[in-house]
Amino acid sequence: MVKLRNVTKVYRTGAFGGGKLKAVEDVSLSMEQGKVVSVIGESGSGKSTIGKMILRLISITEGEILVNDKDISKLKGKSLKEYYRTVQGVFQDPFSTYNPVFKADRVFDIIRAEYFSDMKAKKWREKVESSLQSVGMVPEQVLNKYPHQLSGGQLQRLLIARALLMDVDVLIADEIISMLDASTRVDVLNLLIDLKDRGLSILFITHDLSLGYYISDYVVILYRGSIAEMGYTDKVFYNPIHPYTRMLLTSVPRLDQKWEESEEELMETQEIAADSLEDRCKYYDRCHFAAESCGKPELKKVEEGHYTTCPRR
Amino acid sequence: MKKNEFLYFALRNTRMQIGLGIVLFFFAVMIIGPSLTDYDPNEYSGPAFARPSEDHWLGTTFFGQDVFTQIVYGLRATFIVGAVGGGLATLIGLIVGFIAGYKGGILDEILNMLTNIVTVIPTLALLIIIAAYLPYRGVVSQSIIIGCIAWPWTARAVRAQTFSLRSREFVDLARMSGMSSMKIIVQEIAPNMLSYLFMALILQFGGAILAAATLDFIGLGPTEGISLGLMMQNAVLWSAIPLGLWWWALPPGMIIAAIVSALYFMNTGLDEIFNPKLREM
Amino acid sequence: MAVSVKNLKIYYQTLRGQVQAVDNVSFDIKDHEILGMAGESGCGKSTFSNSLVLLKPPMKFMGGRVELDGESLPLADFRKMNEFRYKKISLIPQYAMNALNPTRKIGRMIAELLASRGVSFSKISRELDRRLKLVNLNRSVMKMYPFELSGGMRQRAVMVIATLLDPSLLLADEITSALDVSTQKAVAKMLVQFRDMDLVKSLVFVTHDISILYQIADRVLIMYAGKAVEIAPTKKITKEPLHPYTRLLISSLPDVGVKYSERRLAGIKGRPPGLLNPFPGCRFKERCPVRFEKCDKEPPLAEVSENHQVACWREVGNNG
Amino acid sequence: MGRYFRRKLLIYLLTFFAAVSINWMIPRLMPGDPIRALIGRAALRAEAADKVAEYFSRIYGLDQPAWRQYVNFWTSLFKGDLGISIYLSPKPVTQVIRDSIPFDLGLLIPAILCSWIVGNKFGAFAARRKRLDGIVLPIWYVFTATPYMWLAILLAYVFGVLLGIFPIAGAYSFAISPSLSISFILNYLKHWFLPFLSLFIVQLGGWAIGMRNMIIYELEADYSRYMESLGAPRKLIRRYAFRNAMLPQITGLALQLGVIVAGAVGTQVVFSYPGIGYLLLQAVMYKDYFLIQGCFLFIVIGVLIANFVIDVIYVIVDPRVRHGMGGETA
Amino acid sequence: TFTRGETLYAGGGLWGPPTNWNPITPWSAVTGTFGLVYEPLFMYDPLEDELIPWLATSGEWVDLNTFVLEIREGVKWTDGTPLTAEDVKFTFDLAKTHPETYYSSLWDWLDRIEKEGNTLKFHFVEPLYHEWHNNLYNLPIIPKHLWEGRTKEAILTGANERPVGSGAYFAHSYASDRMIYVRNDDWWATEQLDLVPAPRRIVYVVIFSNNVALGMILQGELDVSNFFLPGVPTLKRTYEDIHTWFDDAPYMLSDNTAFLYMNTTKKPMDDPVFRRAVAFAINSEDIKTRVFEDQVLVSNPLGYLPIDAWMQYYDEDVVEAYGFTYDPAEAKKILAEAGYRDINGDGFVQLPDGSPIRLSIIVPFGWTDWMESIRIIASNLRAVGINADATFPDFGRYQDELFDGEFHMAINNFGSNASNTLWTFYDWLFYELGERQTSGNFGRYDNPEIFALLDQFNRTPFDDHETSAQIMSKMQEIFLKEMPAVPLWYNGMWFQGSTQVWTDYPSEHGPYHYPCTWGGRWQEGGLLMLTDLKPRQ
Ligand SMILES: Nc1ncnc2c1ncn2[C@@H]1O[C@H](COP(=O)(O)OP(=O)(O)OP(=O)(O)O)[C@@H](O)[C@H]1O
Ligand SMILES: Nc1ncnc2c1ncn2[C@@H]1O[C@H](COP(=O)(O)OP(=O)(O)OP(=O)(O)O)[C@@H](O)[C@H]1O
Ligand SMILES: [Mg+2]
Ligand SMILES: [Mg+2]
Repeated sequence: MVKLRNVTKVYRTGAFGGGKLKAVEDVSLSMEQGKVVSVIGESGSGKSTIGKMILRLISITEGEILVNDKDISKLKGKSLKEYYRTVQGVFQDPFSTYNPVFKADRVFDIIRAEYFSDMKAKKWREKVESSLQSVGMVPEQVLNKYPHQLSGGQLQRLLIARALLMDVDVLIADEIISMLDASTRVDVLNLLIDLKDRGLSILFITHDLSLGYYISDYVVILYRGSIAEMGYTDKVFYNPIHPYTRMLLTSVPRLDQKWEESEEELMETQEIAADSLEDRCKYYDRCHFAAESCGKPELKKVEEGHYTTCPRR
Repeated sequence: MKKNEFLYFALRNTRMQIGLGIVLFFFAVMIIGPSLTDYDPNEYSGPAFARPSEDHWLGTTFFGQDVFTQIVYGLRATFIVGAVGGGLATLIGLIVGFIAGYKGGILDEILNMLTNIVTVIPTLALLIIIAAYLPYRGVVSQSIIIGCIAWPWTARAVRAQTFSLRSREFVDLARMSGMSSMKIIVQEIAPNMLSYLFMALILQFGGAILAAATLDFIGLGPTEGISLGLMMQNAVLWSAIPLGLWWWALPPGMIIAAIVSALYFMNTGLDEIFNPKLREM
Repeated sequence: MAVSVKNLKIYYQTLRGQVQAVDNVSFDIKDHEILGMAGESGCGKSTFSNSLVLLKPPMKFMGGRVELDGESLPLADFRKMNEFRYKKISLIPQYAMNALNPTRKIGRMIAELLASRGVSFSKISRELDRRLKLVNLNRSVMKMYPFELSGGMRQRAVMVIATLLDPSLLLADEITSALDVSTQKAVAKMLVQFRDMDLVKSLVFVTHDISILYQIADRVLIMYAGKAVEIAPTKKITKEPLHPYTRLLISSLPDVGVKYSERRLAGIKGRPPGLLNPFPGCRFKERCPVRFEKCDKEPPLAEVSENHQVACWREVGNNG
Repeated sequence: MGRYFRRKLLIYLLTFFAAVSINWMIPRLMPGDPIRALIGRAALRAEAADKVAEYFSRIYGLDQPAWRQYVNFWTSLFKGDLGISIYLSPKPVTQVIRDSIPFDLGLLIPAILCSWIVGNKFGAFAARRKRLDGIVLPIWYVFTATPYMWLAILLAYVFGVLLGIFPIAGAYSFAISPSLSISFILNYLKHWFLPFLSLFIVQLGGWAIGMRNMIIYELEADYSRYMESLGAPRKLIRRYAFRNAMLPQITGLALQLGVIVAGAVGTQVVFSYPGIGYLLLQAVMYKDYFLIQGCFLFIVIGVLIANFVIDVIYVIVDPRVRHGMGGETA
Repeated sequence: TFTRGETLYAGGGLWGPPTNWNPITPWSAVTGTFGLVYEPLFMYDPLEDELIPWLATSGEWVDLNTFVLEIREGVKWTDGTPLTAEDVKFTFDLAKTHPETYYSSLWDWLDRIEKEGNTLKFHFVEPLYHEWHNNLYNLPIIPKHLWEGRTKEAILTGANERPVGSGAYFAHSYASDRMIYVRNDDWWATEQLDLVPAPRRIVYVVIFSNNVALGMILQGELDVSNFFLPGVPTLKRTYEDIHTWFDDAPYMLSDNTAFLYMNTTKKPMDDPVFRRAVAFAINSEDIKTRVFEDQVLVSNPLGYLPIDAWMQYYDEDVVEAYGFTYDPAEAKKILAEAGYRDINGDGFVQLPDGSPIRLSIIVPFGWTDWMESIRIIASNLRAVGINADATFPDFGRYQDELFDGEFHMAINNFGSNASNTLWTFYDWLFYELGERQTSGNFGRYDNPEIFALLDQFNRTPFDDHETSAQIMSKMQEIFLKEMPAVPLWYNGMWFQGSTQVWTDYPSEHGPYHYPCTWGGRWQEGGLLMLTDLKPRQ
């Protein structure tokens, strides 16, 4: 469905636009129908950037993204609009995804104005209601309200309902639950699972490993814009290879195990400018096992459906 | 509910009340004024420099025109200049600012360039040129010129605001909904800056009035009709102050000052209305 | 006893009425203790922590008492409170990422802040170095502007600043929520270290993430809709929660190793009530799976076992 | 860095070129004939006037086709020659500007700077002090909202004619010649004061309002709140807020200083004060192409420099901009 | 500091920074360049209609084609060189070598100049007497020894900073807002004519607005003002220090006539009957009182200034027969008889063919007295059924409309100044038609007869009063019958003196000198006024 081939994104930074920041570097991955792919990484690792590139919200510096075998960077005008029929996204902050001056259901109205302008009002209403019901909401409770009158979970579900109004095949879910309460986030997660069962492909972006594990079929661990490890969820979680993955796993706060009891210690160092690591493993400066021999690693297959860049076994 | 809240705060705010009150008062004078006077603004309706009296509420000019009548009609020019000039300046500023801020890149640079160029275009010369192509200079053409000249600072401000708004997620959402840039600007970004736009409009309104007064004063006012600025200019040219015709020399300036400061006053009240953080109970 | 809060009531004055954000909350914090405070968004956690340092409109002090080391805090008196602020009570705010003046270098800001509080920067300079090291920051951050640091670094810088004068009570408000797991862990552990080194006497750690509390807190206070509903030592509350809300909350937490296909988590139906004129009685009653008639009256926060207080009629009833 | 400056430089050059060209064109679109306007001032006999007009058109190159005049304009501009003023014939434009601009600068720079400094201080002071904000500040709004010339005339009449405290015309007494003596300087200052005061009063309010609004905004920012939570005294918080609120005001100041070469027409008319502003107005009235071009050249340069200075100042003063992210949309 | 009692402050003739002292470019030259620094052959006194021998001691026609000029001896340029006939000849010859000089058309009818010692003989091809006599007091004589080496550019466009003249004052110094002249104590006229200008120093100030001028007069900081200042009559009642020529209305001498030009190439102004109707419709009396507070006089029907040089030709009979007065009823009658009737009932008359009339009257915007005046005129015209509006284009556009003949009606006075011959007046009023009318006859009145008469007048010997009068009577008749332009009122020789420091200003009670300090006109009395002044005790 969605294929990323050696995708790189470079941002220009600084007042003079002279600085360059490689937010995503040489990322290749693919998503299949009816599967959830989790992209996991710390803040700034380029997760959102990948999502936004797929959604054509920012340009791709290098490489290409294929959706249904079409290069999306070539889409323009009409074809771009058609593209959005099949690919949609939901973002982290439900409150800022809604225009605060309008009622929340305006997000539906826009869809109607843009895609279904010839549909009869009544038919449209039915469509909206059925879509709302499919995300488990009672239309009367949520329609005609301002965003601040709804909970974050409700808002996120509205956004998903909005995506469902179109014939979406691919949903980019960028940290859609990190701003939600523990109790509400479960509802949204479960909704995603239902959607997946209906055949949607979902790119689930998160920094929370337990959530990633809970929902996904496939995980991608991102570190400083590059893939550190990826593979089928069980394989990665039960057989983590990359030191970074392992460190992440031990950092997860658990209700059954204290941190002290877990093995690997976190190593914190000054963040070094990415450039100085130009031909090194990006994790070099934080890695317990860093050795002079650590050069620029490549993604290698560990076992069937499990890849990592760390040669350490 | 949100709107009501806005109105509620607007009407509850003392600054707003005072400012709006003053502006509305003069607006009312402009509307009903003509029915209160029997004279034409430029007609010699009485003896020359008569003090205020029953016949002439604000006395007469050097030539015997009724000052009150001139003010009533002059107010019209003032409001037109404010509305047309200020409105136009805000509008152009918005368009340029929105496009520059939303599109960014090279378009931004070009518009920025345009903004700079306009800053240095001589208003005076432009007025004279326009005067040459229009049969005569009226209040409206004057307002249009003011509008075409005064927009840069609004554009700059709007650009900065748009810049910060365009990276908000609802804009991304709109783009994912297939909306065109134009629609996004008008329907998504602009409504979020309403308070800001309203302030810009108020300031431009006042600014246009003052600009017109200055132009009138240095002899580039409308060549037809009457305006408060022209009244001031006439009063000065005919030495109203040394001759002691205070009833002719003072009111036009005072009225302009009153209207414009009322607008400024509203502006300072506005931030309390729009910025919930400042609402103190 | 380091801190005791009694019947604290903090409301927000709004146009439409008073928002009862912290309503009649009482609890103690012992010396050398980390008290975790958890609850859903909007239940009044920040209101509580902010009210102890900066109580200004629209926040309104409606009653109650807060004692710190035996001294009663003049919460409503902005001026008098200044003696306590920073020196005795200090806050790491929820908005820590934006809490530093963007146009001042951090070191300079600290120097100016300290000077204004009558503390000499040079005297404290060595201590500062030590603490920076403690939170794994290089001294060079003192010469940087806040935005030059990553979110996590900023948060740690604020941690250092907030604790520089060794306050008796440190309030840490949601400082880990926006961080990824590795940073979260680092930050949380540092706080513990602060307490262990006696840099702060007591600590209130506010979050909505109980799993972190499990890692670091000694006791946990669960808030719901402006009320304290349950307080107990961490182990107890995570293993044997009594209040139905606590129970549901804990059960809705996913865990590594739990997959939807194995165990489908369930959330809590409904939303917390609005705090503007909330309905009488137990505030959880609408969402509560075990509600009964008695819930129409407000349940007191009662000690059901040693060190374990719950505000639920079912539990209270069980005992008494 | 290099890329940024190259791009900026290109943009500035383009702006310069376009603005100067437009300003070259504008006076030529005006009705009327500059030479006729010039010799019209002497009641010449008819044939004489025709003859002279023809000669002067030739001298000024106005008999040539427009494109040639345009080319001539740029070529002489590169030689630093702005031509000869028509209205003030035969004074070279550069000299006209050099002779009058000191008066403008002497008046405007202090007026703008003082009003800016005092206005900002005052605005910052008034923000959050209900009394000041509600009562004293509005007085300054009223001044700012007053048509400038009208106010200036009242000032001139009251202090000059009625009270006779200050002179009402000229840059220094008509009874003395300039010298570097104390008495001359005092005399100069005495003449300078009313024009200065009028400009000062009128501009002050604008700065104050801007500052007030900005400060209120800054005082509500998270960092202010946190400082307050740490018990920092108001003074310090205010100082921080002031500094941050200052940035937009700096932009305003730079832009104001950028157009300073346009002079202060109003002041000059009301106080018969020498300077470029009134000359420029006259130049426009008399269609003195060369003087207009010359003045606008400087105004354009001024504005461009101001913009450049803003760009640079922001980078220096506001660390956020220095390291800020360049945004992007696809 | 300048001693107040020795310094005269004057204003009204300087509107921008001084930049030019070249008498060959009188339009740019600072006022006083001609008059104070450079001097003419004769002075002219419009009040007495008298040429006063100045650099020339006499000038007369020895035959119909030869004019002889005696140049005064003992005159020195301020650099010490004597002023001789050679300098005078040089001044004339200059226009021959450089045909671009403003007085070069002289050489179209002047043949040569012969110099014999201090005598200059002018031989003419065809003498234009009136024009010649006008030139006698309008040409500044320049020093040959300083000018002959100059390039054409320098002569015709130079600034001539540091002018060396023969006059009563040196151009001492200047700044952007003032011009300072200092008395030449070596002036020839002191010795020869016993004339001493009282002020040791003249500070001519640049003032941009009436307000400032008035304020300075009231404060006693401006001694001589040639501004039009509204309110003078009122102020005269309260401030006794303000001096004017007449103690009462009209206060001011008349200096030029304001005409209402009508564009005779446009309907209905191409119809003399219509134009006459306009003349009857206008209430100049009203303008005089309302706009000028009686500081001016209403013009006679010919537009002749009340000066002897002109009034000697005023033909009472012609005026009696064909003249006009303010008479709206008559105007209506004339219109009606000529077929201008209100056919469509809009209250205004239409052309005989029924097409509507809509006229505009223009004056430059900002010329406030004229603006008020045409408002009155427009309402006068409307009162008799002519639909007319007052409009105020910018000066540039006003000029273009006038030059290109696009206007309907306009007020103008550019060439009606007092002079020693009516020829200047008519030359302006009936200037030959060309592509653009830049110098007069803006209404493009085309009448070969009147052009011929004017030429004939110019060729009539200056003292042949009888022939001249006949020609003038004919012109007057045509003018009144055809009414190509309507004379309205006389603009004043605006003059206010402040008696706080100086006294003995010219006035109706004497001394009789034309109190003019405008550029190029000091020789009409301004200079002599300076010799009358006395410091106030
Ligand atoms: N518009 C932009 N211009 C310049 N740099 C950017 C821009 N957007 C993001 N970045 C930078 O790119 C890097 C990756 O950002 P991205 O938002 O993809 O991270 P993320 O993994 O989503 O992090 P988070 O968990 O904080 O959302 C970061 O260093 C960020 O600062
Ligand atoms: N300035 C205010 N005016 C009115 N009501 C407020 C204000 N600030 C907060 N509230 C309300 O007070 C209640 C408690 O808010 P508080 O910020 O203390 O919650 P919280 O537990 O910290 O939530 P979160 O997890 O989102 O930080 C909420 O219902 C909120 O809507
Ligand atoms: Mg992200
Ligand atoms: Mg909070």
